[in-house]
Amino acid sequence: MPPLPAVIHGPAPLSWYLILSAVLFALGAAGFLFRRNIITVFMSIELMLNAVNLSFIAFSYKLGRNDGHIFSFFVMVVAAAEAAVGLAIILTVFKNRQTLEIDEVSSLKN
Amino acid sequence: MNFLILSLIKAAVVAFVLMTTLAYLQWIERKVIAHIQLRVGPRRVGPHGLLQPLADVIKLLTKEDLLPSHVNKVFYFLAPFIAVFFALIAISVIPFGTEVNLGPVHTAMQLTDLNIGVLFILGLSGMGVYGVALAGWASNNKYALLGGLRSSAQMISYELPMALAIAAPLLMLNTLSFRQLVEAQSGYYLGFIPRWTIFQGPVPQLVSFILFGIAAFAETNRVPFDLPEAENELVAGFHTEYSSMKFAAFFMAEYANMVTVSCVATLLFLGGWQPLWPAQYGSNFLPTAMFLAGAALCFYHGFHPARSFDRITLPAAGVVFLGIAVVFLIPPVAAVLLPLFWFAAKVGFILFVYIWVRGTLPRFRYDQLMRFAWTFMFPVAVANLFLTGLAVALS
Amino acid sequence: MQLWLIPLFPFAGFLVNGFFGRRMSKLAVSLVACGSVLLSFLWVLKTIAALGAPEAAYLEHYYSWIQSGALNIGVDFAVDRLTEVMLLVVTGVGFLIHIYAVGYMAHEGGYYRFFAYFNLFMFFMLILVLGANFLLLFVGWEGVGLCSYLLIGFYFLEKFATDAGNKAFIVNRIGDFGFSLAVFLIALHFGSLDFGRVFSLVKDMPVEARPGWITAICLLLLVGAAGKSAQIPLYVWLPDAMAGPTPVSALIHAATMVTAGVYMITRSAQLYLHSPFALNIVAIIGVATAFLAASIGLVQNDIKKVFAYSTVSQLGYMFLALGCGAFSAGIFHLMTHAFFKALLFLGAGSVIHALSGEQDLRNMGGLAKKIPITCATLFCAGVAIAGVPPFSGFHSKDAILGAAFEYSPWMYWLGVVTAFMTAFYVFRALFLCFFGSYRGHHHPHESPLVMWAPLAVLAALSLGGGYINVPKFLEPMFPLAAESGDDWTVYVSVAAGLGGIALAYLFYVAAPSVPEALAGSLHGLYRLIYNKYFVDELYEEVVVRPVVDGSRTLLWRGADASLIDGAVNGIGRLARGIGGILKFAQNGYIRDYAGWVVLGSIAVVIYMAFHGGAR
Amino acid sequence: MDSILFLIFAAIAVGCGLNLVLQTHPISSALSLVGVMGSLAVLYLLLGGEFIAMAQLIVYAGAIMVLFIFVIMLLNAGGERRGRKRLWAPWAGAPMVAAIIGIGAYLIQRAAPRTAEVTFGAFQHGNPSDIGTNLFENYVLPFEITSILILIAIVGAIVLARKEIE
Repeated sequence: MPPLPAVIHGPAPLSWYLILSAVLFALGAAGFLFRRNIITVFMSIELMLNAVNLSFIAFSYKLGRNDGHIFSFFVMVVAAAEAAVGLAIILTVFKNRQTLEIDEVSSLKN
Repeated sequence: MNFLILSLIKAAVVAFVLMTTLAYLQWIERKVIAHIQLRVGPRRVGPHGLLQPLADVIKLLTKEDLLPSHVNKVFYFLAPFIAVFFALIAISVIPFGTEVNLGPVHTAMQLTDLNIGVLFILGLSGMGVYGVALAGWASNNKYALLGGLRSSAQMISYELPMALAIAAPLLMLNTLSFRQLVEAQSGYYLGFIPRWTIFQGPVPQLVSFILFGIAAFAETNRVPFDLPEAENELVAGFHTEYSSMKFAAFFMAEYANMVTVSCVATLLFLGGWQPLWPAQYGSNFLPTAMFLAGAALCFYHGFHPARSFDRITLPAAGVVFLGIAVVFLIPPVAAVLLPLFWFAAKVGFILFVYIWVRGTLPRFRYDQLMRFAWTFMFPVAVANLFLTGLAVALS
Repeated sequence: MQLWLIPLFPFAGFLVNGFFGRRMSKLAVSLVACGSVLLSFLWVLKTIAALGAPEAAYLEHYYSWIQSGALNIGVDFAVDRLTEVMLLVVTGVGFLIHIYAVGYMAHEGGYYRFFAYFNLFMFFMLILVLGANFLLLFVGWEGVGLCSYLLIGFYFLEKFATDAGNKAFIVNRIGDFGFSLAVFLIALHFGSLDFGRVFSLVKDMPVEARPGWITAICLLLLVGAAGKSAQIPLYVWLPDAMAGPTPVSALIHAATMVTAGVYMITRSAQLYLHSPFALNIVAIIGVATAFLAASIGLVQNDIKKVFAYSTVSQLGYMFLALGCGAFSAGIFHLMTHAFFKALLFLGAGSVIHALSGEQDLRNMGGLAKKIPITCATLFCAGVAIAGVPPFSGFHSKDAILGAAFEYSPWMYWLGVVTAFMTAFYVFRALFLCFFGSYRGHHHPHESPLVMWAPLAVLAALSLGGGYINVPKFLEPMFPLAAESGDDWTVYVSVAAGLGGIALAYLFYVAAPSVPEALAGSLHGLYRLIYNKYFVDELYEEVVVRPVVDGSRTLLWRGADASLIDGAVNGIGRLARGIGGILKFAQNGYIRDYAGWVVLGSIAVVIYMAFHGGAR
Repeated sequence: MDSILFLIFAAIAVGCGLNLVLQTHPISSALSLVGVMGSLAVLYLLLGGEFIAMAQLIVYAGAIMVLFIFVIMLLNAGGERRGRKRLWAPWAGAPMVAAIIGIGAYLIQRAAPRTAEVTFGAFQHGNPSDIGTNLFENYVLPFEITSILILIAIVGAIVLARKEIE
């Protein structure tokens, strides 16, 4: 690692972006594991998607081509579709069971 | 650093002008509505109530800032700031005129010329919802909540037609930077029909202009789409629980949004600062003529005063007008002022339409609002976009 | 140039009529349908005006469709002289028939459905004509086949109509199978499907180099063409196809679609020129079909059936021309035939319309006074098809027969006999229909303007169309065959045509008793011909029955029931067994599932870290 | 300069992400997610992705998250209660997440070349015209398919949301 001031002033290493994306992804996974509110879980999925987008963009910077941008564009589109359907499902679940606790929606069992 | 200083100066100027505009816009609105309703409107504070905005500001500043006990503190405080922030920051990409070169300084009449300015505006208008929605939610009050819900649904719904309506002229002019947009609209057909987007071939964008106007009304929560703050249904909608400066913040945000949207409409459809008819037919002398007329009017009324103090005020105003009229004749200054004048004139016209509509139209019912957005505006916008695309592809 | 606009207009019409037609007024539907075809006709005119008579094909590339290795198939349209002729015929005649259909279908149910299919057909036909490679040609080919199926079975409440539709579809499948095999072979041997590339490659081969696979390709293409253009042995579907509404018979089964085979063979002329054997087969099939179908046509009593067999026989003529190497003559006859055969069918339709549905010649007669315009136009078509100079049929048929004589005299003589029979049965039908006394019990009425206006136009075309010198126009692509020095061949064929007319007059106007007597004396032959040589029955016995039985016993009971079902059930049982074990991991809590996922991802990451590619 | 900006916004992003996970009330999580998205948009700008940054603002922050907040407000869902279920995942969660971060960071540090550095304005292909060109020349089919996907999603959402519970 070069001395600190240089780090602060110079351009940021690409690896920082990738690490940030890894951290965000891990945070999303953690949210998925820890939170019990369906909506929050859903949002942590979005967080993971965002993290992946970041690494897409970073890599396409590295490669000098904008295909990564297009992938993340598609990710956004899919996320939009997913949000529409998912929120509709959440609405129906809430109508049916008056709860957003993810553990109480466990009729998959048996 | 020179750039930094320049930008700071410009920001200060823009902020000052914008704030005054907002304050006086509200005065103008009250006046116009009053005259539509055959009233007089504010006229106690200052001549013709010209100092009314100042008084309002002082009142709002000095009022007690109530903090209801049942609100969610953080978001309750955050909401007005979000609203104002996104309302004001949008102005930073709006160009008001051509480049100015005053001696050593060469700069654009614009804080920054993003090459994705239009997208930037769209994004901000999308973020603006949060202020309203949060305010509604954080107030922890059913009227406010309903207001917030309505506004978020309404804004999402009208984003689409607005974006599609914006896309059509972009398709023709093929750029996303406001400055280039305006430059692409310069020139005249047959020497006198301006090549603004609403007249320009292959597809004159009148339809999308109207669509954009309607969607803009909805985006800014103005009559007839002001359901989020419908007085007679939801006390004051999302800002029911707000008082004094926070209330003023929402108020300011609404007016700032109006101004921004009007500017965008002007830049996208009305050719920005391009004059209505070419200079060789004397469009440059229009402002002078107008101010001269104003001065003449002032002098006339000044010498046949209705009230005693008009004998002083009106001639004074007349002198000011004369001065402005003269200023518009000095070439170097005029070069700067004329574009500003045309831009301001168009924006002012749109703002006047805002007020006019408010004075005229009733409010939509909520289901009508949604049906209108999804079953009328959206298909029309898509069809218009499709036609434009086809025409551009063929030409 | 925007060639893509040409097929786009009918497609838009199809979409509009197909989706909203049910709610639209009949006027709106017909405006959309005819308007779209008119637009594409005008655009064709504009295109041709812009291109003039191109020496090389003008090509437009839109989208690269399939890229696999060396093979690169794009969506591109091309226009050369041949395409120009085809475009004019398709859109022009198509437009006229659309207008006619407005009047003819006025009282039918499913009005919008009919026009939606019609427009869709135009779309696919234009794709077929414009496509610049075999795959696009095949797309259009299948598309028109589909539309033909839909339109033959238009009156889907009648059993015979749906049966006819199925018959057409299945018989065409055989042909299409051959065609697709041919396409595969071409892709295999040339590594491309673009006309330009393939044909230039073939051109570069020395003429004496005649590899067997070219013959194979040609024969397979011929199978396809025979299926689509109703040649022996696959012609059986066309007569039944008359179950559809008459405009369909006119547009699809006379003017345009059935000529697709001729177009396709002409298009791949370069290939055929390298396989004289295949050319010979084409000629034989053509002349045989011409003769056979004409002979069947002699005795049919259903007016549309007569014209249907006439179509088959005329297509035979075209194939004869192609087989003799006179491709331009074939296209020439394709055009004139489009004129007069469309006219014949439309006229027949107008007669049927006048008699409100009566199709049997024996119940007609004496209609000349009742429906004069139809009568006049039909006789124009008659003289045209009979090859009476100087009308259109004469020129094209003369070109074909001349080429045939150069190729082999006996084919020429067969052609002459066919010409004689053609003239005979056409005029037999006309005389039975218009002369003598009315034997029916309806009240004939002349058709409305929208119906007889197209008739008039087509009549003019089929009279004067022969002076459009297509062979000259196509010369740069297909060099003209050497004119046969002695022109007695021409006199003979003309004499045959006139003789046929005269005989028909003698039989059915002068001495109406003769035909019955003749049929009585030659009873066996008459029955044989009247029952179309029992070809349908033959196919039933030889092809259909074995296939049905085989599939019932072998495929269904044997393969399907025991083998496939057994496998499926086995897999199912296996899955259930495994699931029984795995189900203990299923506690129904999403977050635990997520936990498993995360664990798995960690495992992957660790693997990457130690033996992964990330170095 | 770049690294200062990066550090600032990375800090904001991580902070908001933590907040998302730690807050019990969905609306706080939603807002912190918006924060993450905003800062990510800025990082995209640093990486030269102008169009994608704006799309992030418009689509994600402007539309999707508003939808979330709308639903949260509509259901007026409160914070979480204590869970009664005994699951293994939450307990194993923290170490697993730590593992992901650690190994990921290690991998990246090892794989990414030291020299690769991000300077603002070095990447020039992120403007709308380039994206559009690439999208409509090489990615037409995926694009159309996503449009179909969106259509299906709309229909599905409507069907689900309209379903009446009796």
